[in-house]
Amino acid sequence: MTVQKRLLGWLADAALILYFLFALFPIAWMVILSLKPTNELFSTYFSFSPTLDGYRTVLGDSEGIPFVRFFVNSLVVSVGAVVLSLLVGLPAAYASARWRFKGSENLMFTLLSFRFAPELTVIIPLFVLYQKLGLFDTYVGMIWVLQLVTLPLIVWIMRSYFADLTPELEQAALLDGYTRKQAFVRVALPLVKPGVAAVSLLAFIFAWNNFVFPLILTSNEAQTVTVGALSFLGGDRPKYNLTAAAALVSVVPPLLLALTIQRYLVRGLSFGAVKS
Amino acid sequence: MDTHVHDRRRFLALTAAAAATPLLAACGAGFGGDDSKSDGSAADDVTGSFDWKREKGTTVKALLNKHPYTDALIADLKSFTEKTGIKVEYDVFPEDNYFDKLTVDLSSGRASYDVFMLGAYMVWQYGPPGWLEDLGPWMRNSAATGTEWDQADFFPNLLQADQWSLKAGAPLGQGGQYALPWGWETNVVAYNTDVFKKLGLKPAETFDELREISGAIKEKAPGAGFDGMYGIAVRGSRSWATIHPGFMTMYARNGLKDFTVSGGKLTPAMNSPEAVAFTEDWAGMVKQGGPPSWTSYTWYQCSSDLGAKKAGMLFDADTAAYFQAVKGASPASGKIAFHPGPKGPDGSLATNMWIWSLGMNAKSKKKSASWLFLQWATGKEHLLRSAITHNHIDPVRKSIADAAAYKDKMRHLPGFIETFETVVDQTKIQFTPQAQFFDATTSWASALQEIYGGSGAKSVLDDLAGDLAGKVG
Amino acid sequence: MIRLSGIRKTYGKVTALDGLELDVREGEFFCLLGPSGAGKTTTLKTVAGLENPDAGTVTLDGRDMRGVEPYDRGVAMCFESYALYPHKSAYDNLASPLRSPRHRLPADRARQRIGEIAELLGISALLDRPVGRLSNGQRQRVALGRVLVRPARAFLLDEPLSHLDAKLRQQMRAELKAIGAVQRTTTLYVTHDSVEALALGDRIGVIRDGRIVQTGTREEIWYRPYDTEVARAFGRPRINLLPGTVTPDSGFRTADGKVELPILSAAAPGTDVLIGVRPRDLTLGEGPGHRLTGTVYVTEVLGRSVEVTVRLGEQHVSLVAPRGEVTALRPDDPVRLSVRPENLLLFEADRPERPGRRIDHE
Amino acid sequence: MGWRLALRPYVLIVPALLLTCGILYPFGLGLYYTLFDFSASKPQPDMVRFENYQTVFTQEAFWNSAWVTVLYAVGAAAVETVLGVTVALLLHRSTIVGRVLEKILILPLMIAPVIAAIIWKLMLQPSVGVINYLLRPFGLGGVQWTDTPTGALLSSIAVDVWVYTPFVAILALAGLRSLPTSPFEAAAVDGAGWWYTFRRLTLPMLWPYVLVAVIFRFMDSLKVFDIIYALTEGGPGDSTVVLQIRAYLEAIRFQRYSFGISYTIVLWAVVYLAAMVLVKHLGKIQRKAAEAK
Repeated sequence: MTVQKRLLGWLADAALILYFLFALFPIAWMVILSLKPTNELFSTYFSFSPTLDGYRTVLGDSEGIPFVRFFVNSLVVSVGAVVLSLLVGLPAAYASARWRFKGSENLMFTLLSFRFAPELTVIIPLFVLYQKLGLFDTYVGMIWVLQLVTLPLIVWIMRSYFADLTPELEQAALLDGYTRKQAFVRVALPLVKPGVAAVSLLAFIFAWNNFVFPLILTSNEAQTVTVGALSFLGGDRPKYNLTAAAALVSVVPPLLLALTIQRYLVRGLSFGAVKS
Repeated sequence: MDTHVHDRRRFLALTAAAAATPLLAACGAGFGGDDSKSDGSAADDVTGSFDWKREKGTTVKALLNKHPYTDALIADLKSFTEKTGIKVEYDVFPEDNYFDKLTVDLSSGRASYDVFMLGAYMVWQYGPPGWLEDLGPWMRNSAATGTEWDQADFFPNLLQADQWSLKAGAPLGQGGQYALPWGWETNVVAYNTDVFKKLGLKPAETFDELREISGAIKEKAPGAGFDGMYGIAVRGSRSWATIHPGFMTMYARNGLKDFTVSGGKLTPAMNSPEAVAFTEDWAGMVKQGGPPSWTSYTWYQCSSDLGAKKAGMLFDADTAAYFQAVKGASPASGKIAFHPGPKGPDGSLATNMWIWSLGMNAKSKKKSASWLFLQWATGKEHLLRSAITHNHIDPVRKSIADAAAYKDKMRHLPGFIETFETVVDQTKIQFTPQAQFFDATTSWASALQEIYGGSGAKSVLDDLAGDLAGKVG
Repeated sequence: MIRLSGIRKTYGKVTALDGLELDVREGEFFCLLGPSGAGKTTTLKTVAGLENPDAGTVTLDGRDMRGVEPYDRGVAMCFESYALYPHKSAYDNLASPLRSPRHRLPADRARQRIGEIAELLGISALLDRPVGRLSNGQRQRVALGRVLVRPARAFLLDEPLSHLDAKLRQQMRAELKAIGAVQRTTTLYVTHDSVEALALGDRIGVIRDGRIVQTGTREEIWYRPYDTEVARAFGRPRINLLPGTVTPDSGFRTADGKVELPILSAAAPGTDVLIGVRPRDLTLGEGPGHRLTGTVYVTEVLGRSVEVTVRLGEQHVSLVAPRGEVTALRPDDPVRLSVRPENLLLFEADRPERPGRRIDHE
Repeated sequence: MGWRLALRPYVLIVPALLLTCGILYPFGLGLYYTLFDFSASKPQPDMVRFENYQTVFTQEAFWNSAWVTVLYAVGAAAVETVLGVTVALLLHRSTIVGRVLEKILILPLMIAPVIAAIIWKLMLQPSVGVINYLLRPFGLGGVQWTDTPTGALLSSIAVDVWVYTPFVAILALAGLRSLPTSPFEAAAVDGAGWWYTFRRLTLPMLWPYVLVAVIFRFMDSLKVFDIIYALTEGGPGDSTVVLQIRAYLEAIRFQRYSFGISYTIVLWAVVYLAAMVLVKHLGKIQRKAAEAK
């Protein structure tokens, strides 16, 4: 390796570190905020008397905000939304990738366009509807509305995934004597596993972080962490330390999920995301 | 709808057919005039002698904003349930989004919440569509209201602030009582005593002095050991909430009006020559002595800057300063004093205010129980307890403002009680009531930002007035 | 027995099969030969039920297969891509049919059966490997094994040898033909390689543009090709085709008059024709039949024999001669050639829309 | 039995369709609302047909918002694309540093955008924010990040970039990892320079992957709400009032429901059209990339 090349390598690493400074600094700052007592929030920058009180307050459901319940709600609602989208979206993605049936292109595109529809279009009608149907502030209601977030993503990406998978594998299974359903479950599905894992993670994160839907469509029963974390800002003083602590606590599930499927994440998106 | 419209609708066949029912239901139930006004108040159904236990076993749902008053209320709910046998279920939402939540909820015409917190300005928005229960009949019905509630004990201007005849431009204090004052904030100047002492300053008595002092602090304080300190913190974000505290107070003290009313017609007055001059001065004050990045300033930034010793003064709600001033709350604790703020040219201390009020959903099916709750929450017993053991300050009741225990509690804050007592009688809603309040004040805030950014005050305010004339008039 | 009649299949604007007729007899090894894009794979998949024809009928053993699912047709297919399950081991790939509801065997019998097949194909040592770690040849054997491991009414083999190197291909060709099951079972074998077709096929079908052009034994195809394309498809070096016209005395003459040959076929004088002669039917030097003279253009050694290209006027012809006979030849040396009249094939001249058809003997 | 075969894809897609209808229904309802003058001050709405849309299109505010929205979306998508691809390229070298950092690449995506914006707002507050504090030694302690129209827009884009660059980077990295190696080996043998390899090989083959990310990001930032709402609320002046903010103010804060929803419908139409164009383009690019391989 020439000196010049090595130097370039270092430069590249330095550039990378620079980006990650930008990417990680706010998170580091959130950690610092979360460890600060409320009265030192603005008085100092890096020297303070660290305390876990912030976390205690958040997890101890004091301040009148049942954050632990919101946390459980978020889990139920996000997992539920992703699972439902997978159950419904995988067959749809598969069908539209395997059969060029009438209107499939338009159908898929319309489905995708929901992903990009402004939430405000539906929020008022949906509120009225939910009140009528008794879905307001329920898990079912949230899981339903989060389909707007998760379903198009899953269908769109998984569809390209299935399209990239040669149909001959399932055809081989058919000739081996398996039914179409068995061919899908035993052959196609295991092969797209990395894609399913990666896209589920993304869908989970987007569902988990959604703000407007839970804000308007839930109250105490089904409220989620994002709205919950913001609640700490109100009151006598803006308690950024509690908001930061709550936000960091709510990063834990997606983070754990991401670490579990780390080995699939990049690979999983590698051929899925492309073909339209 | 006529047949022509029907034809027109056919092309929408699918959505329309599916959609029609809920929409009409929503309109009918949410905004229908006929069902709410037909025959008197539900308060008339309450007869006999007053009884706290009348609605035993009922559950009332409350929507609450995250606030110290709320904390005090929640802490005391047990005693309400003990007293009445009524259970209270509540949802608490963050302040930034509280009114979005409430607005959507009320507009749906559903009674998901029986009672909720609101400000006096919200009465102007929620009242006309008929979402708010007129509490007058309840207050006047001795079978529904116990004598100890003592209506006369409220500061009259507060009670009046929640009364309105639902007609744009009609003065407050007439018509229905659409909410009850519960806790409030008057807008005054709080200042850092350290920096005032060090620089030899005295609280401003006129607006010119205020501007001068603001500039002086920003210029001199950083050199005098107050790192990064500027003169005066006032709100500046592009929000209706920017207008009502310091700005509207000073505006009113200068004898200025937002609208002029004649013959039931509202004319925007923010572009009167005097208003233009004042607005220019205000923007100039912010530029010379205000916070950096002022256009992002909400009360979070304003109050935390005062607490962090970055702001020499705060012209905002007295409570915002109070929560930074109490012991151990911030680096500036113990160094914050209160002052009524500059007087107008004619010596006016007209002050604008924010009232956290409690209202009742007109669609509530548990009005009697809800009224008991409102009565208790605005009653002497609870308010005194929460003023003393919690932080329910700026009492809406004279008896509490005068209570020795309360005064003792507030005494350590220099000037707090004096300031309160000075301005309380001149504090009222300084805006002209009208349903487009939020649109008007949001545009107003945007106009302020533009002027601050260097646009000519006259043309910006003329545009604003022109725009609002169409919407409000 | 496989019969396809009037099969049409289009994908959008592309016609894959255009009224295809095909008849594979019971127990026969039938080779379907054609260039890529001719519709070979579509034909196989139509038989297997993986593609539904737009029109026409597929009959297996006399039964109409319309609406019969692939798993109910009882055919086994080896895909050109092998279509091995990449997430499974070689053993599991072989076991896949035997675990299916259709062909299930008890585990011990399945193991025994897989053992036999692996033995037969020489892959016993590879069974535990994931298919990703097998060479192309090994994968091909596994794919074949998956076909053979289960009972089948017919085998459908799609270019199974095409991805193998030449030596392996030759070896596999021999092995394939030797496998008992293949000998007994109706087999439809698709290839683009005429040598493979000639070596393996009991009968050969030539497919082009979604239609069968010619069906026949290898002799029929070789000696009576339907048209110039079929003639060109078989035999390496390729058949020599010389353009010319039919003379009034029923002869053949090239434009420059350097080549004149008698013809046995009836063709109107003046017709533009191509005369075909396979390189191995041209003899160097004096021999029986007609003689031609020319000069050596180039020689190219093909192992024990040599391909000699000879210039006949403006035309070139190739011939194959034993190496010993041509060692002395240098470019531009004059040579004599001879050809037997019965080895001459007469074709219509190629036209833009279709290759020239063979003009039959009288 | 032929019809059963033809029907199969529909059968598989029916659950998704049903669910889509469940989603479609409130959309239809929203669309229907826009034909009325439904607002808090108009309790009994009348059908006004397309009057709301007429008003939208004749308002100067709409065109201002549309312009700001496009600026924001183009800016955010462009920066995220360039930065994301750069980061992916740097990570793709798989140095020790890169391998460690790759594991935490996704972190910013996990912070809810609204919270990210609040934290950024705090960090950018010149009086007590940590960024101005850290920049003080460089003489930049007094920068008022969000105080000018340009500054506010750039700051909002910066937060968007912070949250979503990992999304682009992950997709781009996935793309890089799936590129065939042989063309690169060939180029290396030919002694092609870094820049040539990048321009002629990496970029064309990577582009489809990146474009998917760009489409998602561009579409998503056209309907930005959380970040701007929490950071600038649309100010100063009207400089960051993107369409969704305007729609929010109209529909929820000012309670002109029909009118506010009309804004979102127009926005949706714009996004739909933009997506259609981009997806068509994507198809073309993919075909080209497939040929390149």
